[in-house]
Amino acid sequence: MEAVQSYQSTSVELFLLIALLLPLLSFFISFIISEKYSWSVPFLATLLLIVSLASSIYVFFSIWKHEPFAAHIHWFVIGDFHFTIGILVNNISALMLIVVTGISFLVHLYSAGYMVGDVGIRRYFAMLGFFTFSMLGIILADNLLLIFIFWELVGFSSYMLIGHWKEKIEASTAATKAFLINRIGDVGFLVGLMIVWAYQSSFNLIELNSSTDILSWQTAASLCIFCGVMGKSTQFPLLTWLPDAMEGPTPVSALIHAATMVAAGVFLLARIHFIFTNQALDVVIIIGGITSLMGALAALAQHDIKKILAYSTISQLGLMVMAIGAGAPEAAMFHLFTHAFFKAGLFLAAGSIIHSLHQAQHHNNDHFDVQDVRNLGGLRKKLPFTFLIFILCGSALSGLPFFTGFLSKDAILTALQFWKGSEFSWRWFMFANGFIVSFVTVLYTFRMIWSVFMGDEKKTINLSITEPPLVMRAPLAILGFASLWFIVSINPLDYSSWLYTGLHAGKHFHFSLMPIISGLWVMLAFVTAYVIRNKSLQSTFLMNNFHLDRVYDTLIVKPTSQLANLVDHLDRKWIDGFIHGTAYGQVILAHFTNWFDRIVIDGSVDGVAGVAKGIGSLTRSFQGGKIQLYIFWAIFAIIIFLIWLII
Amino acid sequence: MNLLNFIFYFLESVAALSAVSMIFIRNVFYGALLLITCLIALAGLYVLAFAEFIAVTQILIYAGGILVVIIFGIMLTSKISGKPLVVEHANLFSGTLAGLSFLGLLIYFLSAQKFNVFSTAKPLPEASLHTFGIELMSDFILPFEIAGILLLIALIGAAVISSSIKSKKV
Amino acid sequence: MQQYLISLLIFTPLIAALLGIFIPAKLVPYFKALTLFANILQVFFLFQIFNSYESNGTIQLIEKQSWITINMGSLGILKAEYFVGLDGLNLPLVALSVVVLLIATISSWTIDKNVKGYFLLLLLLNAAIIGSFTALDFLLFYLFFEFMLLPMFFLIAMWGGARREYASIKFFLYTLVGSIFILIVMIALYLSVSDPSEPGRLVHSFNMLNMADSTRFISNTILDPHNTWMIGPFPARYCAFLLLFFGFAIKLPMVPLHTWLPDAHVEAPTPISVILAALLLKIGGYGLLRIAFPIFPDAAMHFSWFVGLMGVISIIYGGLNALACKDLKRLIAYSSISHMGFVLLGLASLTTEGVAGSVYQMVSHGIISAMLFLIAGVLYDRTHDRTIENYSGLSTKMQSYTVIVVVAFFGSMGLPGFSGFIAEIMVFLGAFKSNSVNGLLHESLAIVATLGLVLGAAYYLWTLQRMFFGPFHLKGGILESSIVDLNKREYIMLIPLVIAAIFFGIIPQPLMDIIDPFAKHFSEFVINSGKSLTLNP
Amino acid sequence: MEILSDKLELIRMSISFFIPELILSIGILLIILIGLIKKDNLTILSFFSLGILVLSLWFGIIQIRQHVLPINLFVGMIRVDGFSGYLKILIDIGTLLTVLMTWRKQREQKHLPEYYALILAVVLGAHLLVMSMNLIMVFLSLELISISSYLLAGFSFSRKGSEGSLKYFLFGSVASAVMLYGFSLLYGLTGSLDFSSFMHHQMVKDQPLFLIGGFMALVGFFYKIAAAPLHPWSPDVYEAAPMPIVAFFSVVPKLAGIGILSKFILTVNIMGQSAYPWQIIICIVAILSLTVGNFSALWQKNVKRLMAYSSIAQSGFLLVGVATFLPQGIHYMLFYATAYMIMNYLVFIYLQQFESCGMHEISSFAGIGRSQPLSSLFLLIGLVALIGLPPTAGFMGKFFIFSSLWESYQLSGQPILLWLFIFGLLNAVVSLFYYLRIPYYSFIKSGESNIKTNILTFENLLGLILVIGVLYLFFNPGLLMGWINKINFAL
Amino acid sequence: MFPLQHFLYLGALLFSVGLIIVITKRNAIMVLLGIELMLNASNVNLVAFNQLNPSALDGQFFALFVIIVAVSEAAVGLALVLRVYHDYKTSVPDELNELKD
Repeated sequence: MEAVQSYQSTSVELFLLIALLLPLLSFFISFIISEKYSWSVPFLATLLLIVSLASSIYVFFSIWKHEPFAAHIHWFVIGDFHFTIGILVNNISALMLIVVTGISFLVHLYSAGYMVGDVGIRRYFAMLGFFTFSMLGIILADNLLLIFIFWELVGFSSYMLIGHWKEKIEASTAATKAFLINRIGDVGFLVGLMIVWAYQSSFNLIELNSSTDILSWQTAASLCIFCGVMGKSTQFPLLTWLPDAMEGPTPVSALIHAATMVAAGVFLLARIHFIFTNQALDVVIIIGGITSLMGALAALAQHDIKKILAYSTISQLGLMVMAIGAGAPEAAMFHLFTHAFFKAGLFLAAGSIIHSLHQAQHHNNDHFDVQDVRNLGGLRKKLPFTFLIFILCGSALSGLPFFTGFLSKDAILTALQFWKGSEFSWRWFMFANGFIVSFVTVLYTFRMIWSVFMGDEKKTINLSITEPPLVMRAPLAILGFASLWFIVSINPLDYSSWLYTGLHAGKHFHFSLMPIISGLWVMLAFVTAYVIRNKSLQSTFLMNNFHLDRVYDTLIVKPTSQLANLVDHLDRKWIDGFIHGTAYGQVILAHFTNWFDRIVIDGSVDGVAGVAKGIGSLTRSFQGGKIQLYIFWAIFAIIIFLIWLII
Repeated sequence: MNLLNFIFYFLESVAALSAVSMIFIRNVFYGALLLITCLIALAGLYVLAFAEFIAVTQILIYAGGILVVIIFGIMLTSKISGKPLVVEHANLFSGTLAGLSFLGLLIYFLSAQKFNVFSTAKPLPEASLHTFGIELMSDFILPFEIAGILLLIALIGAAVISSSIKSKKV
Repeated sequence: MQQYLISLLIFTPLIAALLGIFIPAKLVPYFKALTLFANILQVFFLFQIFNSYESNGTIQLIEKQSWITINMGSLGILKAEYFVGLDGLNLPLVALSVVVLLIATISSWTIDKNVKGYFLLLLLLNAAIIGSFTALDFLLFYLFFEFMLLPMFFLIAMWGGARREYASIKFFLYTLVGSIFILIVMIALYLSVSDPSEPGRLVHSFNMLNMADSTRFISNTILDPHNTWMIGPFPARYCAFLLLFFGFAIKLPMVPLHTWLPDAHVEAPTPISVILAALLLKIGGYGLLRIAFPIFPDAAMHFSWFVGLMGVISIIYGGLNALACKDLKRLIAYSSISHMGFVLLGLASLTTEGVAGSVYQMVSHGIISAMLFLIAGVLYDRTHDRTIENYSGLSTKMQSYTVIVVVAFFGSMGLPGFSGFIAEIMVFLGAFKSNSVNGLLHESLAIVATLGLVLGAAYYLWTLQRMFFGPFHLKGGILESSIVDLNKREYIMLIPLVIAAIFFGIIPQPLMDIIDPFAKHFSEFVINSGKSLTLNP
Repeated sequence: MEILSDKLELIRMSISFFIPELILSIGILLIILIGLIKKDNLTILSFFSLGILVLSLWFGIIQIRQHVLPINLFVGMIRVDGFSGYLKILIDIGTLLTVLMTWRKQREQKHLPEYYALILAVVLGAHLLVMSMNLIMVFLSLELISISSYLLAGFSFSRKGSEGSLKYFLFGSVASAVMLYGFSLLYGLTGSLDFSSFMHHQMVKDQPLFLIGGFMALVGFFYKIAAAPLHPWSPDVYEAAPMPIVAFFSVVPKLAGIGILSKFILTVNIMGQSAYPWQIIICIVAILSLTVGNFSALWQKNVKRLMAYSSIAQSGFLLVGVATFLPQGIHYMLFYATAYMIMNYLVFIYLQQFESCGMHEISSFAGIGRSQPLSSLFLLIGLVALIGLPPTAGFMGKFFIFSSLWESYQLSGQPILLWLFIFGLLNAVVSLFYYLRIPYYSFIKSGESNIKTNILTFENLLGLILVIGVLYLFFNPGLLMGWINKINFAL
Repeated sequence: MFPLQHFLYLGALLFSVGLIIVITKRNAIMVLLGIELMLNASNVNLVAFNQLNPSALDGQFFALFVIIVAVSEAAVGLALVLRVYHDYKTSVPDELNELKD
């Protein structure tokens, strides 16, 4: 991070506060507004978000490539320590500010159409506003404690939004799972905070950054904080909640579970990159690598359109984390930026498919799972606009040249290339992993688009499907547009553009062959995908995929594993199983402690009572009503006394 | 002295034997008679211990008073039920254990004990009764009076207790 | 009035109770009004207290009247005083008490059985609670401390649920054992210290501040720190500290001395559960902070690892148990155990953050647990069933209620923005830092304790999921018509608590201002005098 | 015979310090006479015995106010001092309350004149016992108490009454025979019946027979205060006796016994120079009494038996005061004795009231908390005081006693004192179980009770006074302790 | 003067025998007799010990009062036995067990 100098800039401060607080205001308004006026909520919320977005843009332009902005106020004091609330805006956070408010605005707009008629619409928009606020909080906060606070709050809003359709049991289960797994990560984050506090007595990022020498606690602290990132950014092994989180409304998936919240982990890693030691970074990149590969492979085997996207998100996040681990936070942030748009676009487009199909189903009283790609096909005629967006964003995701994804992926691959060094080591696997992932990405993206839009119509053939309304199409259009290369770089083959230089002011690594190699690689993947498509049509695609996954599984995750299963299965059976297992274990343990409580502790209390009664029955057993025995016992006691006293 | 010694040991063994045999007899009436024997022997011992007044009182009150009452009691309590006067033993083991251990304990320590003689002055037999009277009315006036009240209370109490029997019978 | 504010606070309910005796039992509304009036008066006095209180780490608004003075001949003079005062430790707790008691009174509005007895006992309990928080004389404290038992016993036993008798006896038994432990130490203590108030004479006073001054111990008494009196193989001061610790830990309650709590909570009527959780448990923590630690700083330092360990065990164990609970109130009761473990952990760290977090946690838990029990009570009032499994999808029928439940649950699991978060994070920071600052607690304690957060999330979310989400249906013969949303009275009870929980979560400064001087002084005092006593025995 | 005339002069002078006892003696005679003459006028009898007790109390108070220094009376047979004077006052007050309790059901009490005469005889014996300085006097007054008590125990004139009476008699006789044997040994060893002179016989202090004699003598006192292991008579006797008598037994003979016990134990201890662990004996007996009393009471269903065990346990607490072997401990013991008397009578007054409604078993108390709230409340206060919870005199009493015990431990370092300390205090927890069973039934269990509610009864008035006493002694123990502290407890 | 110890042994014997009788005999009157024996044991002691200090008659007086007390006890005891006999038709102490725990 750059040397930071705080200065007073009232306008920046003002607009920052507007950008930050308007979503909160939206939360309150949506929450308070009465049932009768609930129709006004989408408008009000969207309006507020526009203003917020506008302020963000203003802030972005005042900050971008300028001095960072910092300000803080006292929060509370304990002993000699001051806890502060503060804002620190540098290039990274300014960029994120745009991403968050921008996508949030688009999602608000989209939701106005998507969620129309939902009974919980006020709650929905309230939580969207609250989420945006919390997310902005993470981005702007100048100290770790504050980041942690907002970190948890986004978890909370994510919980509320995943469980928005609370009558659906799957939704509430998924929400619980999401929050719990996040909490596990957050606990790690908390431990990290404790370590930082114990050794530095400060949470302020600027102060933490000011000590230059690498300290021993940093590895532990950074790894602990990375645990938080694992939870939020769905890194291995805490990645299972995200596919389930797709039970939430699709715009929510777009905003939270694709574009912003899950990327918050990556953002945090970039923001506190200075804490990470080399050892810690090694762990980070390994985790990232595993995650990206697993996500990509799992995505191949999915049938649910949203789950494919979810696994894809996991995979992409893994890539970003790898970039961080490779010491290139700027590459990670770059990919984060591009990914946010194209993935949000994909989700929203998927949402519009679902929306349209649902409406059509509603007309025809037909019921099948509209999210299952096996039920879909040939929709390109009925939903041409959506198809277009899918193509645009999907290409970006696949990393085809002339799309943003290509540039950002290049940046990451380049970073990996430099990071791996010239000597062969384990690092090379990571580098290879990057390529494999990008290869697989193409496969599943292509498969998804193909099976949804190409071929013949299947169950949808009798439905009269129409494109979604304008409020939904507009955001799609914007996002599709934002997937094109010129948004981030004029030169479609060179990522080091205005954005990248803003993220990283120093000298850029360049490996001039990389765009070409990666372009060719992607094309190869594309061809492969196309070839495999035929096989898939012959319904052996899935089986092939199984074999493929098995190979990767034996190569990377568990060489000794004889259980050849899908990564999907691996995911479910092992990790979910593990988490379930621990959950069951916990429940069993809980039951055990409960039993222990009742039997042993209560029992011992009752036992004490029993002993008391026992003593009582002993002492009263001399009280049988026979006077001569009384006398005998008394005399006996006297004799015992006397003998004891004298001897 | 020889004769006196003989009398002393004779009386002592009479007292001891009659007492011990009280344990073994099974007839209450005999028990009462044995007690009388024992008490009379004790009275004799008291004489030998220069306590003539106590000896006399012992014979008068115990032999003449208490035991008559007790015998009456025996008669009364056996008459109604018509049962023989046989007395069973209960708690034989525990009772014997308690008594014998007490006995052992006491004998052991009594024999080990050296008692101090506090004054060597011999009592004057002829003045004894006189002194007794005077002391009773001076030093021991309070116990004397209290003993009177005690007897009164016992009398009244016994009367009330037994009168209630009558009243119930009627 | 200024100098009698605390007395007014204590005696208002007593006077009200006295008046209440003469009101015929038939006039039911009068008792409610009387109690409410007393509570409102207390709130008024509380405001006055805040007006005249200055946060500077000293004890203020002191009232001191001689109470018992007995010449004990060669043993000196026994002197007990009516000695009350407020500092950063007990002012927040007193304020909490006044508010919670007011809410408990409102919550008691539905009591219809033997109203006179109920409200009179409630008033007595009120006075006893405020009294034990303000007393600075050990004997006075003990008086109030024990005086809480009987009203509480009867309130549980007469107005409680099905197994109320068992629960009340258990409550009484446990707490009495604890208070006997305290009594044992109290007797030993007052005979070991001398009060300088009357020079030239040996005065044994119960002044707690005096007891905390190690120079006041009479030389060669058993508890004299400069004397190494052993009881068996243990130093006498350690034994005394442990007795005090266990005495208060029962009240706290600490695992494994906690089993009275779930039973008492489950069986007690709602207002009583509220008081029990929000206030009575705090007296345990208060006792540790006020009595056990300052008076035996050397032993406190020696055993702080143990205290911390027990805190962590409570946190984890309570959480695990809550996970297995089928009864809503029982679940909340176990969560209380878990949360009170944080008090122990923070206290054991003896760092400013830890201690401040500890006190903050007491206040925060007071607010949140009151809310939780009121919530359980709301449901119980409607259906007379608290079995979690018998409900599903309540959120569709009781929307406002669900909102409050979500707020309370998330508040209780320590979500940022609620008071519990501030408290818990302070405790964690303090506990973790302890090793590097004073070497008392190992870092692993704090780390293990964080599992409590996960557990907390687990049981609350699971409960939410089971009871409030999913499709609406009921089991166990609950009538659907009984499921209605909150009424006005319930809003009045709940909303202030919600606001308080959020306010203290976002703006901790006002409360921290009061607590901080105390926490700083406390941790320094215990560490310094503990060290000096251990170094020169 | 100058010596004799001196003695007579002394005796004559003694009379003026003997007024309370004289009044009692004359009262006994007069009441028998009145009983003969006016058999049917029961109220006069009650009034008369009340009058006698009030007079005795009055003179007792005058005595204690006038004579601070101990005076030996009747040639050293008894001694008037503050300690005995104080106990005498307690005894008189206790008896007064007994008479008041009897008054309420005098119609049901047969043989009322004899009944009062016997009560007064017990009081006389108790007075003499606490003043005794001579083994003869101890024996006689103890027997006076005992024999009267045997008779009183049977005054319900029922089957159970006679059974209890006989059992009491048999047990008591054996105990007093053992005590007497102990006396005889002590006499033999010291050559003196005046037990305050024991401490001049330094040579006996380490002789085993002295220990045997002393302990056997103590047996008689333990029996009198119903301390374990000499307690088994008391539940049976209490169950059999009429309620006022039970109350009376649990206070008056006990106070007298503990009075003589504390005098006696300090003399056999010979100012701490005795080679034998007298302190430990008392401690063990205290522990035993607490255990037996409290734990056995857990099982009881009958109210009177419950109170019998309670009184055994309370003897244990009184013994704790003695076990300190400190003057202050004795003072605190007196305080506790006062508190004990008040709270015990408070309980018994109401037990009698409820007994007259046919409640003998604890379970029959169910529901009376509703029908008779005030009485139940007062009963509750009494029981709470017996447990020793604040804010009652019972707490203060225990608190003081255990304070002095701690001090004693601090001085001597005897571990048994510490055990007694902890064990004694924890016994309160056990006692909680059974003491609270009555209020538990009356308030918490619902039951049928169709007793009419009447607040303005004589019992409630009396109860109110005692409740005030119980509370006052908590809130201002200084007043009473001030009086007690003026007592110079020295032999 | 006869050996003091012999008196004392006799006293101890009487005491123990009295005790045995009290505990073992299943007849109230017999028990009473045992009690009398125990009292007399003390009397023997008292009289014997009085020989150690013949100038004072303390022991003898004590013995005298013991006899008086014994009389009262016997009277009361017999009255009680009669009463119990009347109520229970038995004079076996063991058979009186209406009063027990």
